[in-house]
Amino acid sequence: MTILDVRGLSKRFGGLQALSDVTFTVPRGQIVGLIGPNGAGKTTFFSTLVGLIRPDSGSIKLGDTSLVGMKPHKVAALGMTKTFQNVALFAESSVLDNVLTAGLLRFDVATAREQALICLDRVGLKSVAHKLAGDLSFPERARVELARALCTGPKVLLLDEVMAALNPVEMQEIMDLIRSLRDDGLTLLVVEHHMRAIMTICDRILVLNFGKLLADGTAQQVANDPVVIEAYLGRSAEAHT
Amino acid sequence: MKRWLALAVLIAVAAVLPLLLSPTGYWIRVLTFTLLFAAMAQAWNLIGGLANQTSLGHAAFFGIGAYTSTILLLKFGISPWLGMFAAGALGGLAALVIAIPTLRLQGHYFALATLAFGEVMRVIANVWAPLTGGPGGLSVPFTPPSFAGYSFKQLLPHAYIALGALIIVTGIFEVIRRGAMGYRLRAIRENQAAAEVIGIDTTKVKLQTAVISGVLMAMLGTLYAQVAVFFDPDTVFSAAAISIRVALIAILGGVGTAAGPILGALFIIPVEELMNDLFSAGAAGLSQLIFGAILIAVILWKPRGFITLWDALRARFARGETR
Amino acid sequence: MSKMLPRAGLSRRSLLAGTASLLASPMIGNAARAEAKPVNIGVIMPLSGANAQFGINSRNGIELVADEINAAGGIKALGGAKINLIVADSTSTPTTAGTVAQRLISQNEVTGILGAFASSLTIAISEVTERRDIPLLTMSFADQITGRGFKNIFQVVAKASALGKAQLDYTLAIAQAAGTKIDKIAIMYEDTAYGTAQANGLRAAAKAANVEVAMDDAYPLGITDTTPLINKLRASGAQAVFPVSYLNDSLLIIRTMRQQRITMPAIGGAAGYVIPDFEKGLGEFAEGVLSIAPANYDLAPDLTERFRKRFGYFMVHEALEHAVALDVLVQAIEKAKSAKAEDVAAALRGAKFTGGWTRAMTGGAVQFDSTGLNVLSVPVMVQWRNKELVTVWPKDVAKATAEWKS
Amino acid sequence: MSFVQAIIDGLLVGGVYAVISIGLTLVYGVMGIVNFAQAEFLMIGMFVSWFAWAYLGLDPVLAAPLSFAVSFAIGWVVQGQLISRVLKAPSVAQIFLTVGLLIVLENGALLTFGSQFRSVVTSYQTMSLSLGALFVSVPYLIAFAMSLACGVALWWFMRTSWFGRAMRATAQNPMAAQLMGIDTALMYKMAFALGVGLTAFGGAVILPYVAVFPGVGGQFVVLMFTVVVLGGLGSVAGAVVGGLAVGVIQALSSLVFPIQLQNLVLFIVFILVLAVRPQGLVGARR
Amino acid sequence: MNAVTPLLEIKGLHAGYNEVDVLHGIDLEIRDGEFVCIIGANTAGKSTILRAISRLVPRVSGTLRFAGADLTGRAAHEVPALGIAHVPEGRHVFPDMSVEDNLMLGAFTARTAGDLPQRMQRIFELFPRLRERRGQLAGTLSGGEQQMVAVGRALMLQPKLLLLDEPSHGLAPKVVEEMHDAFVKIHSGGTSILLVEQNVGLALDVATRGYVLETGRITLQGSSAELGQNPAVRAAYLGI
Repeated sequence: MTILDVRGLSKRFGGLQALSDVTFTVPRGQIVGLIGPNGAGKTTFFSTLVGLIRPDSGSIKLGDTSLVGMKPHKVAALGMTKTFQNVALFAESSVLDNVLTAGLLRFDVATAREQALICLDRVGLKSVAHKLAGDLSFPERARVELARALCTGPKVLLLDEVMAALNPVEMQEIMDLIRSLRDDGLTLLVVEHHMRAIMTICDRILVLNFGKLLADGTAQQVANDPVVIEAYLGRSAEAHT
Repeated sequence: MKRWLALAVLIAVAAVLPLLLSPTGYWIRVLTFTLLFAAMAQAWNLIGGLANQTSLGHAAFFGIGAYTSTILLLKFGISPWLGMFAAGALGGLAALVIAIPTLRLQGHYFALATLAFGEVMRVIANVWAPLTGGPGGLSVPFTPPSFAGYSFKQLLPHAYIALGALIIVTGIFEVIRRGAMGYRLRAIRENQAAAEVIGIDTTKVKLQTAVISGVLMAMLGTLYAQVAVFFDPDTVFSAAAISIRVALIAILGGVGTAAGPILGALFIIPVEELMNDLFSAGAAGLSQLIFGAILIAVILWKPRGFITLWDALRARFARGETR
Repeated sequence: MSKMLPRAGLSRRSLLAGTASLLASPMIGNAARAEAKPVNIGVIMPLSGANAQFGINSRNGIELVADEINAAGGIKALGGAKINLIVADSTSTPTTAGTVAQRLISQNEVTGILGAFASSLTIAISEVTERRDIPLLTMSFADQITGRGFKNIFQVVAKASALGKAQLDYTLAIAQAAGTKIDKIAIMYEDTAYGTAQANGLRAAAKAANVEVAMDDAYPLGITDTTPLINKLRASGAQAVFPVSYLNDSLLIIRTMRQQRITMPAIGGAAGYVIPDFEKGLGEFAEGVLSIAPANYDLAPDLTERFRKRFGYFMVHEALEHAVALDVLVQAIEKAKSAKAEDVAAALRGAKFTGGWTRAMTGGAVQFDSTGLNVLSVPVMVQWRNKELVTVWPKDVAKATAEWKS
Repeated sequence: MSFVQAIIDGLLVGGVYAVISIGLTLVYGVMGIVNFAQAEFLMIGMFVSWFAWAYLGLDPVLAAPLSFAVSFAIGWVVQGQLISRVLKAPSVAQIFLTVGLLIVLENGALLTFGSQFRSVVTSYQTMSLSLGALFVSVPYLIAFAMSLACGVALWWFMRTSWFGRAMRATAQNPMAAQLMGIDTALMYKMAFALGVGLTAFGGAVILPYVAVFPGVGGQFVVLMFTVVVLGGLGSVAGAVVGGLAVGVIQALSSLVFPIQLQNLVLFIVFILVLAVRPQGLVGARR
Repeated sequence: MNAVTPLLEIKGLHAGYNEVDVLHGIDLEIRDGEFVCIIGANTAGKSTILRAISRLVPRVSGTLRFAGADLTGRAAHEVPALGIAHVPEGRHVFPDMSVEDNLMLGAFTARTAGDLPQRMQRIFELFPRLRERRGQLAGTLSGGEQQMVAVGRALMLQPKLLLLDEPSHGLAPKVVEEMHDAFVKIHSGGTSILLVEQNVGLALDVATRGYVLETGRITLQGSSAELGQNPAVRAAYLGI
């Protein structure tokens, strides 16, 4: 059953074609990886999906609802939200308050607090709930960001480089978490530079280059696609696969 | 918690103090204005502190409040107690009108756009003479003293009304700060895009805050008009004497905290008075010069306001306790 | 600067005294002292901000008279009591002016207050003095000042509307005397209480005299470019222009008129047109400019030359009128034989004062009606002649004949 | 005809608005501080020029470099001693430090120079050029030309000199500028001093038609902010566009509306422009 | 090799931003002509070492000497004149200036040198893309091109020591490779390089020697080959 349906999505910034006629669908419960060189439009793409950027043309449907022109908070209420590449926490608030605020989308303050603790537990950060978000280490902050997104109760979750800067052990933990979220019925889109991680967890991979969808297939298919190798993976991909 | 205790002590002192001062005298007037300015700074603190939108145009709402109730009193004999609510309604409306084009502005742009809005209101009041009396200003009529008519021979009732206003505005501030709205405002303040994607309607929240702030500011304008008795466009729509001063009070005290505006007002208003008293007869400009110098010194000393002094004291105290 | 310290000292002492009396109840107030207990008189003026210059001029005039009276043995009815001026800065905010008045009344037990040049400040002070029964003497000329039924306010000059009316009527008369009939004029005024009130007087007088007002424009205070005004003036076809403005605008208006080669006479509305800086700024172009004035120094040179001697410039009208106000207040104290504010106020009401500085006013005396207005004061028309202001109208007080060039 | 006259008048005044506002935008552009005391340097520039005229017999236009120099020196000290201490403080603290400075400078001038208005008498104060039915005021034209020259000089300096390049680098990325070996603290001092110096220069050139007194800055402060925000905070080109736009809007509005509403029209245009283009007409990044 | 005086000598370096130390006593040295890398997890403090050398860290203590000169007493803007160029993490080009102006500013401390056009030609030879875009505003370039500007700008100084902070961060793998090829070229031209890199495989590929940094302390050092063979390094950073 398709949960996200994107057709002909285009966006231009001045002279730069950030997105060009991007079309694909995502069935419920998949982990979809999104890769592409820097500047390929991945972050723009996520921002467009959640309503932070308005596309020039194209349609986005979450279930049966069209999202184009909708403000991000409406999109969030409908069940789609994203994390930020550079980690956009409320640095001067506590970890708990960060997550609690997201819970206010569905609950009152007291219930949101309970929910927030559940979400923090899920990402393994319950112990630091009362620390200031700004005082956490980078990997911890990425997880708070994840917990915060979870607390909005999403159906579709867009993760923008949550594994950046993690060591292999931490990365494995996040990969396990992403899988368990998928097992709970969530649909996830993941932007990541770590090929190994992407190849391991994703059911399917999309490759973006200069705003265009270059390839769409399983890890194996994408990794062996000569167009992809030429444009993006280069030598290191050969070395690692 | 301790901060609340301190606040309670402060309120108790403020409740008793007016009784100790001569009811027709100077210090009770200073106290009344101190309390009023504290309340005004607290109303500003909603938008300036919680939403982090440094408004430099709050005189617009304030002046609307002063004019609305006074015009209703002069033309229709409506008691300022009722006029105050009309004032609040118009102030809220004005806040809505100005918020729509300005709220998406950031930082300095917002500050300067609101500054311009305050000036617009001043010009309108100046020009619309049939309604506002124009540059000649308005005098609140000297009606026989009555509580219902909001007319008193002495300043004592005004002092208590100002105190009550301060407590109410501070209460509203705290309720908002601690509630869901407070969480949302903090989120917006710290990262607007992140706030949006987790489902906060940032425009609506900011609009609501701006309107509440405008309503309160306008109602305080009514109280001010009743104490000052005479005002003209330059007084109530003044950028320097109202807009900037109110922001200054909140900022010097500690922006975004309930105690900040109160600390700020307790400092600024009496110091201004003292400077005027001590130096204004001496040489023209000296008292203002010293006031400005004190302002600079305080900002260099405590750029985040007096509240940080309190925090530092409390931290030291807490450390002492644990030892 | 040399005077600054003692005065500041006095004030500080008075603050302490005020605080002490605050703590120790009013008992001290009437404690027996030497007979010559000084009489405190409040002087509230804008000493900083936009009107500072006029506030300081006014203070100078008041100090001159106070020093003269003290030097001549003080207030005789009170055993030679000295006048003690309590000077305070009203700033340019009416609310502050009110607070300052409250302070002087509560802490310094003033007998009366003089102030505060700008009408809005004076009105704010009067709201306080009225409730506390303290006489307030002023030269502010807004119509509201004596139009509110207050009992404790005394306006020593004619109202703004009368000033505006005289500005027009005198001009018509002067022109007529020179053989010119004026039937089309232009009015431009700053949009302040002073400007609008005087423009109202001008407008009403024009209507009464059946003169067409071809241009009638207010402009914002602090305007830095008057070109649009003058463009409009040029197009209006008026025979004379009546600008009501402070100095900067006055200079701009006259200069821009000359640049555009407009030669029609400009008849100023006091304020910016009757101070030394007007002539300093314009030089030869000031020569012959007419202006209305509530009073002029050449009506009593024997008195006003003392001001010039002490302060180095001619006695501007606000200084002169405030000097008269103090003189009248002191005369009232002498008459009441009391320094109690209520007694003095009673002595002022409806009374006529002659001699002393009142000679410098038109009418040669000061008489207050029931509203507190000096009914004897009539505005004068003055003209710049060789760096001096010369009274040229009305004829009975004129020192020279008006020159009219149209 | 009156339309053309209004455009001419508007441009002449607007050129001066531009030069006094460039300083404000420069200070903001380089260190992100809105200097509320900027207009006080206009006042200082006017006073310096007035004294040069009164005691040295210098024409204000010739005294303008002197005004620039004196303000530059004051600005250097103010930046080094006061502003530099709040560069990392919250922006509200920066704003109110400059508000404090405004109060001190205005009242300091009142104490030192007294309250009276001072005006210069120049040989050209009532001169004008006439082109058919059009008038071009000579004092305004001189002020405009001086402003133009000053603006071009600044532009040339910022574009071509190492110092200008270093200053632009500091504005765009102070950390990276340090890595290039640029002394950013020096650049801040330079920018602030230059900024207030320019404003003082503008003050000197308008002295032939605007009288000086301690509060004269107050007549320009809101206008300067309007110019700068309209053009885009931090953008020098924006200040030029904004200055000319403000001059022309003022002049044109008085053709249609009562002159009393001049500022009302200006502020409404200002708020509307911001509503449509929040970054100003010539938006700088930031 | 003359090993008596290293080009850069760091001993017992402590550094931090607020009250907490990020570095807890670092010993590190680079001899003239070396290509050294520092590897470690993201928060280990790698950038802080570079920032300490460039005097961008407010609080440092310990020995910090470059070519015989003491760095600790100097201000940040005095460092480049000694011959140290620093390419900061995140590139930090001057966005509103042309590529050419960006490059020129790299030679700010050498502005009186007469050979700036020649220096720029050499940069264009290294990164021909920059020649094509010389008039374009740096802020409008792609991430990879901005990185070229940042590196080219640093090279305009003709530094003795080049500090590179995470030059591969946020770049597509293909661009990263191009970049690393350029570093090898720069090194072979005689410039000493200190590279901080998260991409451990690539770092050990190009550098001759390396340090492993963990939570503010050096835990391992050795030649790139040694480190690449070290089981702990392989497990922790190479994911093998």
